[in-house]
Formats: sequence, C-alpha cells, structure tokens
Amino acid sequence: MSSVSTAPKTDAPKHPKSMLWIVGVVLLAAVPFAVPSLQLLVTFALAKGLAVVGVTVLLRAGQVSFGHALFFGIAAYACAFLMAAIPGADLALLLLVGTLGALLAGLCVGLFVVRYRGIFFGMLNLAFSMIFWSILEKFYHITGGADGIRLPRPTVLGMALERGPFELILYYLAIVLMVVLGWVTIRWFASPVGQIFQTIKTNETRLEYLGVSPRRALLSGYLLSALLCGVGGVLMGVAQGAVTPEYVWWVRSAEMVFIAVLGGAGSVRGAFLGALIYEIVRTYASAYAGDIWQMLLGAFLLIIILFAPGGLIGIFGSLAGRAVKEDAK
Amino acid sequence: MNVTIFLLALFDGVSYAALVFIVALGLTLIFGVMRILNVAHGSLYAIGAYATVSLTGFALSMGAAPILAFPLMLISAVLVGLLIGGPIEVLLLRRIYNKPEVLQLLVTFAVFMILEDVQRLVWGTQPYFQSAVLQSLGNITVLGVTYTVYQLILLPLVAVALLLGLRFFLRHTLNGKLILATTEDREAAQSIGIDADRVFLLTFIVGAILAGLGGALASPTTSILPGMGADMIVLSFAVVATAGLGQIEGAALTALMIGLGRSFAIYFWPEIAVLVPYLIMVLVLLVRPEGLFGSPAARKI
Amino acid sequence: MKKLLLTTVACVAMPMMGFALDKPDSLKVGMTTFLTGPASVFGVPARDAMDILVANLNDAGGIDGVPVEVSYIDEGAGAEALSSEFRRMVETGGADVMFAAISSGNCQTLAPLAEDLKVPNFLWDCGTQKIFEEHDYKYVFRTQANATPEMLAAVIYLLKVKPDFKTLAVVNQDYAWGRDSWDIFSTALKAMKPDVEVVGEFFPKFGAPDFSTEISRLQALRPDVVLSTSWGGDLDTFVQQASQRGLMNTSTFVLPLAESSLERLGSALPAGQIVGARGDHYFLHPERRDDADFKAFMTEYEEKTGSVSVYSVFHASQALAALKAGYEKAIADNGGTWPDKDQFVAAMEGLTFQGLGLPVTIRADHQGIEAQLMGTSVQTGDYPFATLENIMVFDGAELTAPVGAVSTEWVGALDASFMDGLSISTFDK
Amino acid sequence: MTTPLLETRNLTITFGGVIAANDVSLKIEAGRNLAIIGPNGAGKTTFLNICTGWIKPRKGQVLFQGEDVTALPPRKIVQRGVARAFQIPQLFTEHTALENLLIAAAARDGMRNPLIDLHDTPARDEMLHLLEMVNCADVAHRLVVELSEGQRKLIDIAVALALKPRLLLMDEPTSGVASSEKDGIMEILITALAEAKVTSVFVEHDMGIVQKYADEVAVWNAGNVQLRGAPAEILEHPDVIRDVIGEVA
Repeated sequence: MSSVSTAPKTDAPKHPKSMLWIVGVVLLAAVPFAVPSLQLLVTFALAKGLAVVGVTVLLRAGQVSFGHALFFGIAAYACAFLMAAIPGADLALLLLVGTLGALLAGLCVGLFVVRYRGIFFGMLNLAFSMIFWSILEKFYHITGGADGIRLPRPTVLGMALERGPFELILYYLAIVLMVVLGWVTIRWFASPVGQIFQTIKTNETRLEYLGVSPRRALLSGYLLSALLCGVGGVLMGVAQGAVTPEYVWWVRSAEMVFIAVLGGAGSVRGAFLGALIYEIVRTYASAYAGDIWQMLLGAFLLIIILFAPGGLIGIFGSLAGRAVKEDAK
Repeated sequence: MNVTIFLLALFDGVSYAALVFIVALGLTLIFGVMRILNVAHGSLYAIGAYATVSLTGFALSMGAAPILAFPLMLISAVLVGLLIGGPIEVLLLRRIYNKPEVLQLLVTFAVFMILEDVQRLVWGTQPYFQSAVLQSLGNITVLGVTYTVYQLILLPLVAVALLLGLRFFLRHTLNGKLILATTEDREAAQSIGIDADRVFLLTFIVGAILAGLGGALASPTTSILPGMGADMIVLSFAVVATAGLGQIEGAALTALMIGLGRSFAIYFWPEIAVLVPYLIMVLVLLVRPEGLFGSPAARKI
Repeated sequence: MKKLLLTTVACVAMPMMGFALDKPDSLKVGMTTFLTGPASVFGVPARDAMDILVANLNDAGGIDGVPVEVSYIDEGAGAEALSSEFRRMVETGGADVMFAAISSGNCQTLAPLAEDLKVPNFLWDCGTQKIFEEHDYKYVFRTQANATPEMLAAVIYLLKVKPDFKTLAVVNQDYAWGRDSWDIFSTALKAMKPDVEVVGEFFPKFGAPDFSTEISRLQALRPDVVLSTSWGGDLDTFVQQASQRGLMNTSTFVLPLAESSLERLGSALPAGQIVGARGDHYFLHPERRDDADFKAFMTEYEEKTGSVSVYSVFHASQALAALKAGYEKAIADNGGTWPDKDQFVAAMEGLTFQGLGLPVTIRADHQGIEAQLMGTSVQTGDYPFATLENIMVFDGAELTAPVGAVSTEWVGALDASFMDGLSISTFDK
Repeated sequence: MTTPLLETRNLTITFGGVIAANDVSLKIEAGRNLAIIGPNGAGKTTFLNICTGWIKPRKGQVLFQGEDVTALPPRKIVQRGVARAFQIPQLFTEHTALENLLIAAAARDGMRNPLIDLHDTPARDEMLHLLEMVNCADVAHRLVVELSEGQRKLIDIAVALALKPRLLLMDEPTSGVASSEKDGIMEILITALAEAKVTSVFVEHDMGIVQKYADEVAVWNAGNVQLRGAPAEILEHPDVIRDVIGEVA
C-alpha cells in the first residue's frame, strides 16, 4: 500500500501535503486495531465516498445530478438479486456484476440525460431515480417493496467467512478501492479525455468546433460517475447486508451532492474526507442529539457554503499551511 | 370505458391537481424570478399546515365557529411567508445570488433539513388532524359517490382564483410589474432603477405564502406529520420541471395532467399510480427539454 | 502484508470471552426505537414508557440489586447509522442486551448482526413472522407476538361478529407489513370462509397524504368490509377521510392496528368498526385494568406524557419484564450468582414473564406467545375518543403457527371448524 | 477544373422576416485568403455559421471538397478539415493558454488513454511552437481569462490552427483589438497561415487590413455576395465605397 501515492502528477515537486494524504490512508488502515468501533462506520463512509466521487466527477463538468443514488441502488440491487439466484456467490463476482449493472444503467440513462444541462440535467436524473424508486417500492413480490431484500454474506475468493473477518476484509477492500479508484479518477481528470470532459463547464461551443461531441464527452464522465456510484453501492449493500429502496430515494442523491460540496466541490480527496466527517457527525449526532441531528447537519452545510466555499478540503488545505488549488490541474 | 368511472376519476384528479398546483405555483414563481429551486418549499408547506392546525385548534377550543378556519389558513400562510420566508431570503439567499446554481440549491436543502427538525421540536412527532372546517362545508353526492364539498368544489375554485389572482398581480399591479420586469432581464431592470433586492424579497415572500397556503388548504384533508414536506417537494418539482421552469399557467395544466394521470391509474392500474408523475416528467422532458411551456434558451456565438 | 491481515482476522474473529461473573455495576441495555419519522408515533411513547418503567424498576432495587441503564438509538436516522450505532453500543458501549427493533426491515438486518456479535437481542416490537420461520437464532428472542396471531385474531373476530358478509376490499400501506399482513389475512379468510369475494386491493404508498381517490373507488365498489392494517398518520388520514365521506356508514372497517390511533382519531372513528391492538394491548384491558401495577403505570404514564398508552408501550414493558425475568431465572439456575451471557440466553427459552398485558411465554423457536385482544369501537362519552366494546381476548398459543411451520402454509390449511375449538374470553367492554 | 475547397449552392435562410442569406452560391479555392466585407447585419457571420453546420439553411447546400456537408453537425465538418475562429474568442476559461491548445490537439489526435497526463501528450512541443508562432509563448501557463483581448483572439485562432485544418474561417480576427496591435496580429496570422498552408476566409471591417492581407475580397450585402475580386479593384468600386466603406467610416 505504501507504494501508492495519490498525489497529482504535476510539474511541481511533491510537497509535504501529499505525504499527509499517505499518512491519512495509513491511519485509516489502522482503524480496525486502534478504534474497532469505527470500522463499520468508516466502511459505510468510504462506500458513500466512492459514490460522492461519482457526483464530484460531474461537478467538474459543471453538472449536478440529483439522481445519482440510482446507480448506487442499481448496483446494490443487482448484488441482492445475484445472491438470491446464486446463493454463496463470491464477493468478486458481486463487485463485477454490481458495477456492470451500474455502468449499463449509466449508459441507458446517460444517453438521454447528456442532452441536457444545468437544472434540467439535475431534474431529469432525479426523475429517473424516482422512477426506479417507485418500481422498487411497487413491485413488492420481486423487489421486496419498501423493506428491500436481504443480501447475505458472499464468500471471499471461495472462502465462507464469519462476520468479523469478512467485515475486516471488506474494510480493507474499501480502502484499496478508495486509493485505486481515487487515483484513477485524479489521473482521469488530468488526462486528455478528462480535460475535454471538464471543458463542458466552460465552453461547449469551442468543444463542438474542436470536432468533439460534447454529449459524448459528457457521457464518458457520466459512465465513470455511474461506475463509481456502482462500486460504492456494492460495498454499501454488502456491508449493510440488506438493500432497500431508500438507497435510491432523492434525499440520498441530495446527500451525495451535499457531501461533495461539504468536502470541497470537485475534489476527489475532499469527497472521501467529506464522507468520513459527514458519517461521523451524522452517527454521533443521531446518537447524542437524536432530535436535532438533521438540524446540526443543515447548519454545518450552511456554514461551509457561506464561510468556507472551498469545503473541508479548503479548510484542511489552509490548516496544512497552504492555500490549496488541489488536484484540479 | 364506463362513463361513470371516467367522471369519478376526473373529479378525483381535479381535486388532487388543485392542491398540487397551489404548492407548485409558489415554487415556479420563485424559480422564474430568482432562478433558485427552493427545496425548503416543502418545509414551508408543512409548516403552513402545522400552523393552521394549531391556530384552528386554539380557535375551536375558544368556541369559535369552524368556518373561522378559512381566515386562519390565510393568516398561517402569511405568517409562514413573513416570519420564515422573509428571513430565509434576507439572511441566506441574498448572500448567494452570485454563487453557482448547485450551491443555491444546497443552501435551500440545508434550510429544509433545519426546518424539518424545527417542526419536530415545535409540534412533536404525533400526527395532527383538524378537519372541522372541511366538515362544516358538508358533503355532496355525485353518481352515488360522496365527496366533500371542500375537496370537490372549494379547492379547485381556490386554485383557479390563485392562478387568476397571480396573473392579475403580475400584470396589473406595480409590484407585479416590477417582478415581471426583473424576471425578463435582471440587468436591464436594475439599470432602470428597480431595486432587485426588494423584488426578490417580495417574490420569495409571495412564494413562501403560497407554499404555506398549500399546506393550510391541505391540512383539513390529511394527517399533519413529520416528513410530509419531503414528498410534496418532489411532486411539485416534477410539476414545475414538466411545465417549464417559471411557467405559471403551464404549472396549472401540468398539475392537472399529473392529477388526472394519477387518479386514472388508481382506477385502472393502482400499482403504477406512484410512477405516474415521474413518467410524465421524463416523457415530456425527453421530447421537450425546456418543459411543455418553456422556451429554449438561444445560443449566441 | 497478507499474513498480517490473516492474523488480524483471527484476532477479531475470536469470540469475546465473558469472565466477569461478579455482579456488574449496572446492566446496560441498548434500545432501538423511532424517535424521528412516521413510526415515531410508536417509538416515542415506547421510549417514554421505558424511562418510567426503568426508573420504577431501579427504585425497587433493579434486577438482583443491579440497576438497569437504557440508552436509545434512533431507527429513523437511517439503516447505516442504525447498524453502526448498534455495533458501537455492543462492542464498545458495553451493552449487555439489545432491544431491537420496531421496523420489520430493521429486525431483519439487526437479527443476524446480533447473532454474529453474540449479543442477546429482543425483537421487541416488529411484526414480521418470517424471522424465526426462515432462520434459527441463538441470541435473538421475540418478547411479543408476530403478524400471524395478530391477523388470525382479526379474521376470527370479524367472522364471529359479522358472519355473513360477502365482499371485502383492502387498503394497506405499501411495504412489507402491509403486504405480509394482507397475505396472512387473505389466506386465513379464504381458508375459513371461501365464499368471500375480494373486490379491491389497494396499496397506496407508505406515508400517502391523501386517499380521496381510493375512497371514491371504494364507494363505487361498495364492499361489505374494508380492511386496513395501516397505522400512524396513514391510518388517521384514511379513517378521517373515509368517515368524512360516509364510507364507514356503508362498509364495516377492520383495523387491526387502530388501538394506537384511538386517542388521535377522537370522534372521527364512528361506532361499530373492528379494532385490534397487535396483542392484548389496551389501556382499559378488561383483565388487567383493576390490577394495582397496571393502574399505577397508566396513571403515571398519562401524567407524564398527556396521552393514554398505546401498544408499543406494552411491548416496551414486555421487553423489560423479559429481561428481569430472564436474569432472575438465570441467577436461580446459576446458584444465586450473576450469570454470564450464555446462561442468560439459556434461561430465556421457555421463560414466562408479564409486562402490562397478560403473561407472555418464549417458545422453543424463541417466538413469544402473546394473547390477542380485539374489540368494536364505541363512542361512550367517557373519553373524548372511541373506546372498545364487545372485547374478545384470544389465547395466543392457539393462533400462532406451530414451531417449524411456515405461517402462510399453516394458515392456508385451516378451515371453518378452527374457530370452534378456540378458547376466547369475551367482555362487554 | 479542380474542385473548390468550399462551395455553397443557393444558400437561403431568413430570421424572422430578415433575409440573412439569399441564394448564395460561392466557391472558395484553396490557397488564397478571402476577406468578406459588408455592412453590419448583412449576414456575414450567419454565412460562417451555415458553412460550419451551426445553422441549417432553409434551402441550398454546402460542399466541402466536393462532399455535401449541409446536414452535418459542426463537429463532423470540423473533422473534415474546417476550423473556425470567433468574433468573441471561444476558449476554455478555466484552462491556461497552452492547455487550450493541448486540448485541441488531443481532440484532433483522438487521445483516449485515460491515464496519461494532458501535459505529457506528444503534441506538447508542437503546441508550444504554435504558441510561439502566434507570439504568445510567454503567457503559455496563464489562465486565458487573465489575458488581453488581443491575446485571447490569437489563442482562439491558434486553437483553430492546432486542428491542422485545410480551411480556417475567422470572424473579425482584429475586432476588439487596439488599432496599434492590429497590424502586428495580422502579420503573425498571415505568416502562420502560410506556414501551415491553410486557406482562410475572414470577415473584416477594417479596410486597411483587407487591402494589405487579403488575396481576394467578397462584398456582402443584403444576404448575398454583390461583388468579388482583387482588393485593389474592389475597394475602389463606387458601390462599395457608398455601401460598405462609407458606413464603416
């Protein structure tokens, strides 16, 4: 794990900040031993974080989806159906099938929504996710309705494990996926395809006059975002042991956008940082301030937007002693 | 198709559409003028309902006639607009007009979260039900089916009155004309000396009052309980987006479409009733990206 | 790295050993309940009741001198927060016993989790009968009935008081409870009275704010009986709207969960509708209302909360009573010393305990056997809301599917004669 | 007779009753710089829009190298070798000058590798050279929003050149540029075009520029080409002096 650096490839020399991130990942890796009670919470946070990275990808093109929980949910349901069809299926297979399911859904929905921008892009995504939500709720005999379906523990590379070791493996899998997919996404942002994708935010006319189809460029990012949400959904479903239509509910999609902005809009690391802090605040707030946890989160978000527009990653950056431009360019 | 059933479904659809329209009206007005999609609209709707129930309950316990609930509805709605809508605009939205759309939307989402808990702290979690006013208007039997006068006749009338009233307000009063001018071209309006801040505040308060009024009018027909705002907001989003953002008359027609679609679904295929609004929205937006009545923004190079 | 990983796996996998057989300073209980969301109509009263009951228990010396401490987890905060908080409470919060949960969905998620964490868990309020019919658990117990006896009691009561109805329509919430309860109800009805025609099945979405269209449809269909197992705001809205529009004059309503809405519905629930209570839970329980403990609690609860008790209050009392009885039995079995976890679990099987209702017994499959109470609404004027008359209290053991049986199959194999052999106590009010 | 590089046949389009193009038939031969002049609102920009597929004509065809491209979207026409520079520079405002060019080169080369850095693409040197050619090497690493209008116009043209087009359509390359800089920009531009062997069509209002840099001039008025010929001859024409130059002056 130490060989992996999440630092962006730039002409600038590596500064201590990228070391900080490595330290962060190592600290996360130590959680199961240091603070075992946080283990499951961090697994959930990383699963959500992956989905938030998906939303972040689209933010880079200036687009906001209020329905990306759709892909999160589709992947999770794909896993649940697979487990029902093949009891004792392997985690690797679940990951593959769930992600493919999300990708496929991303392609189908993406082909339509890439024609829209701004508020309509957001609303249309919302509509698709709500359609899927209604279907999950309504077709009770197939989908288990509002209570969803159980997702029994899969085997891991052929081994049937107890909950303890299984969750530990899941935890490290989540960390590996965070590092690998986070790194890939950061690289993708810097790559020609990713850069072309990001120009949708600033000038589609020029893009068209470069001989590039803006819709196809947007679709490429849309697929990546669906994939990331899918991986997150698989992790969440498997860690949770059950999938419910709540996975797809609009509040869940809004929560992803919420975390993306909280973490620092457009930042991959911010997405994970935001997800971790969000999950911790949410869990402890609901435990110790059961009546007002939503209010606390709402106030937290307002403060971030009004007073720290760079998000947590911006705050973190200034704390680390520098103004951070971050993995942008 | 059986004519009786067709008519019954029509009645049900119209009375449902009336309520949805009243809520969507405020949402689309705010969007049209301020370009902000206000998620907290759902909370204002819920608070309007709670306030009405509390005020009516108090009035009834003082021995007032149930019919007095009507002015109380209006009072609740205005209170919601002034005491909650006003501060939201002045303290929060005013700071973010130059920020990206996403952030504006998220600010209203944060307000939504806060107001959800506020409702719970003030009114608790037990459902409220206060239908004295609805009962005082009595029932009407049509084709062997009993409807309440309130739902079958009053709500659609109020919806039409609001539609006409808002049109009149926008086109024939000074404040309304200022709002329209600002909607059409913000810079131009400011350059001829219109105080955009004042117009925005006015718009947001009117929009919030409409949300509150929607809740107030809904209150005699339904249980008032936590979470009622979250459902309403998605539904009115669907209406507003389908109609075309900022389209007031369009919202009326779309609400009617969605209301009728839903009631016919309940009569003939109840399982898909929940899907109907979103299906209509997706189908319309696929064919007309700018909504049924919206006009496409021209690209100039 | 891999080796390190495996070692860790082994460490974590090692079962936690209980050595502390000395009396603990306190017995820690974690209880999941809805403090937010629609189901807080049950969750909040249950929490309020639990606070009162625990305070009273500790004033009386706790369990064998050990005071009980309850902390609460909000089921309304979402599934992730719930399961991570559940674990936190067990793994680092030192919870000895968990009470989870209200929602059937949460029970289905948390039961296997509790089993894996090896923490005794009481399914204190959820209704799904599937948990013990589809899985075996060592650490999970249900301190109340499940959907099968609840629905059977409703069917039998209906057949007893209105034997000659012909048509029925159902309006249930669209989620597992609404669907599963209809499965059991309709299966039982078809088995015991095959000539009934089901003229309409409606499953409006959970939390639907408006049933006007469904009510129009029902008025056109004119069924003799309308069943709704809905609860909370959904039930209130449905009953209010139906009563406003006169549907309750033409059809008899069967409302197996309406006991929890009686006070809120006030005068809106007309006389003559069939009301159930998910067990023998009724603040004027005919066999319990004159008992001192019952009367004292009801008075105290009403003073503290301003409302009368609903069934979730009874369920909370039963979970706490089971805890007390279980520990006392385990202590007795253990020669008077504090038991470890496994001894406690062993004592739970076959345990009989009494909360606010009639005594409940835990069966071999860990399912609780609880009496069922049904009645007919009446507006007497004694209270500003409907109370019950013509009450029947059913023996839970006769209505619960036998150990090992699947409810829907067992219910489907019944016939009209099943009703004759039941022991039912009847009360005028 | 060789096929013209670009040919339009009977192009006609109206906007709300105003005729922007009226039966325009025009041939553009390779290797020459054609200037289009004419009064404002005569339809010059519309003509460029139609030729690049941005607007579809009501009637008529556009042929590029003999192929009918009328129905194609702009990107397909661009892919065939037509590039466009704009009156208001169309750049990626959150990117640097060099990045704008690198993105253009990546689009041209169809770069698909998702893991290679944009700055590491093979076209980097070529694009740096192009920046030098348009005299903007010193601002290569500045965000384009921070640059002067003149620099942005040059980079807009450089982005178009980065595509290695056969034909470059420019809409008032020197508008919005201080008059002292105009000649400098045009010098750079014409040299760069010659170096890259690109045929150009440019809409221009400054008759001095037209006189100096165009090989041929077309006079546009009332939705069509009224006159066409060598600069010296056209700019002396009395109609042109009355209708076009008079207005500009």
